[in-house]
Amino acid sequence: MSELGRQIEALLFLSPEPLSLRALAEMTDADATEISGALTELDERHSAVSALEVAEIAGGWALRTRADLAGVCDRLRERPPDDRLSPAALETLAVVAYLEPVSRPEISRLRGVQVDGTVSMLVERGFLQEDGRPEGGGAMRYRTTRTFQERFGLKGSSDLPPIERFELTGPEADALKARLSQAGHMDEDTDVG
Amino acid sequence: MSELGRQIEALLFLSPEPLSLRALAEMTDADATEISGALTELDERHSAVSALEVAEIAGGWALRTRADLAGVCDRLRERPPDDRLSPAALETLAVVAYLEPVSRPEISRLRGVQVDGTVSMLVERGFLQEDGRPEGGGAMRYRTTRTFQERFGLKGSSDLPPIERFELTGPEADALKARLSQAGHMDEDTDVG
Amino acid sequence: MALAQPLQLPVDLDLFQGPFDLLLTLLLREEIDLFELPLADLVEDALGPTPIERWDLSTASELVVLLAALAELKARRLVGEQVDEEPDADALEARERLVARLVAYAPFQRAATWLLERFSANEGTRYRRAPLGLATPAPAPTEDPARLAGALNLLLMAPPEPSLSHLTSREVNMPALLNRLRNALTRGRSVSFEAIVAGKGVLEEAMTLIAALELARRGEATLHQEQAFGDIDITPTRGASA
Repeated sequence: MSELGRQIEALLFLSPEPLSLRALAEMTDADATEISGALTELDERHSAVSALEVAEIAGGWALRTRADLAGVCDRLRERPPDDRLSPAALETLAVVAYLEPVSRPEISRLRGVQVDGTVSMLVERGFLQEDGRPEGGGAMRYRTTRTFQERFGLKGSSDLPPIERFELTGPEADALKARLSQAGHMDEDTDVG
Repeated sequence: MSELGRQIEALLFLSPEPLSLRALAEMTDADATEISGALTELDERHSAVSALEVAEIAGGWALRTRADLAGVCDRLRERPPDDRLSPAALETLAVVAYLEPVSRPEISRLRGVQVDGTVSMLVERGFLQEDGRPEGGGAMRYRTTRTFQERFGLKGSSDLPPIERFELTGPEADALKARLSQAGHMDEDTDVG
Repeated sequence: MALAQPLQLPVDLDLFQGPFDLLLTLLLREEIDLFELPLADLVEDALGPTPIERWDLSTASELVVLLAALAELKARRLVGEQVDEEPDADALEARERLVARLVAYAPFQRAATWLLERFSANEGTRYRRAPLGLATPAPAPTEDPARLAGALNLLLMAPPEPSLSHLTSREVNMPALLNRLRNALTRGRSVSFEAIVAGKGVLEEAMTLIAALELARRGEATLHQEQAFGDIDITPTRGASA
């Protein structure tokens, strides 16, 4: 492996957070193209047999253990007892991820529920963080964290599918409206009460 | 590389401290002979080209960067840590600076969010310190430190810019206003609303 | 990747996360009969003191208005009334607003499903979290561990036998010296001390002197020295020698 590859491996190993191309370039006195090449080389060397892999994640590059080793890793570092996320938590995360920075009242209005507890829980678990209040005052706004990006395997805060992809299509939205208009007017035959 | 070798690589990679043969054996359900064999195998795989080496150190085994890479590793260590204050930290510091001594529940009520984590972090970073509990019991109160004053270029705890607008209303707000004026941070007749 | 269908949410009252879930279920899963829904319980749960997420009050009230209108329509139909007219204006308005909000919110519900897939897919990977300070690389060695072994080895070595070379290279013993002196005295009237010890070491010289003094003490010889540090004549006592 090249000397630059070795240097990058050492840096990714030591760094407690993902390192950007720029940070890697600064520390190794190499340019971005050379860094990219060395990252590829490093990934190839690891891919064959290693427990580790090179990943682009959360705004930078990191070494991490491969997914198939989760079992033995958990024996070293116990996972938090409840690692799952409720639908409420996932929907709140989705709202923040697409609209950040966004305040609790704004999330509440969109979701139709009060989200104080859910937001606090997500802050506690490190998926959301406070992001200041708007000029002129107002509610604290929130954004997603690097931990969120790591846990969801996102390369950065913009590594989300465009929201348009999730929108109801015109016909879907129309169908919804039509169904609602018909509600209460169900066909007598199907209506068994 | 053997599956056991991969497991051990993952464990050594994740562990912040050296792992004993016994700990490795327990986590992988292998015996000491197998572990030793896998360590040798792992070391051989790394020895040729890697930035990392398997080292027996301080009563256990660890992955670490090789000595010849100390230079680039030092550059990572010397990178200025990102010690900007988060919006949450800044707002919490502001509350404490103007109202000190003040307890976590009080900060929490004013900010409308849980502040335990933020306060702990600010104590750890030396910006806040404990200031005892009130006569008759109650929550621990906090005040800002000399480090805080140095960081913000303040001559003393009363050397804060005056509060010029105060728009909150209600009994709690009145108490808050009284407290701010008593501390000399706000004029009695500051514009309400 | 298949998009989650917000129109196909599971029907499980425990899973209602908010008014929109309920609304969708009501509208789009016709097999749920309005009268089978424990509406009062739902509303109480949603607005009560201990829900995980209390319903937003304005959303909840719009939903209740709509549900009441639907329930009324249905009740009238059940008792055989001909029901052609639309629900009242409040209900219509609530319906419009709810649909608009539902359409606006649907993308986030679908995005949440996408996130859930990512969450599961990335469950296995783990990042190293060792603080930088702990991950000390091996310092470049400045000392050779062989020096440690060398230092200890010095302590563990047996001490060398003390050298006797500076003492004498030959055996020297008093009886042999006495016999040699006696033999010399039988051959002549007197012998010179210096002649006897010529070419001998310091030790042998000293011991020869002691042997001579011993012969004098035993009365076998007399010693005579002309001047200090000069030669010593050793003369056998008459009749003493055998």
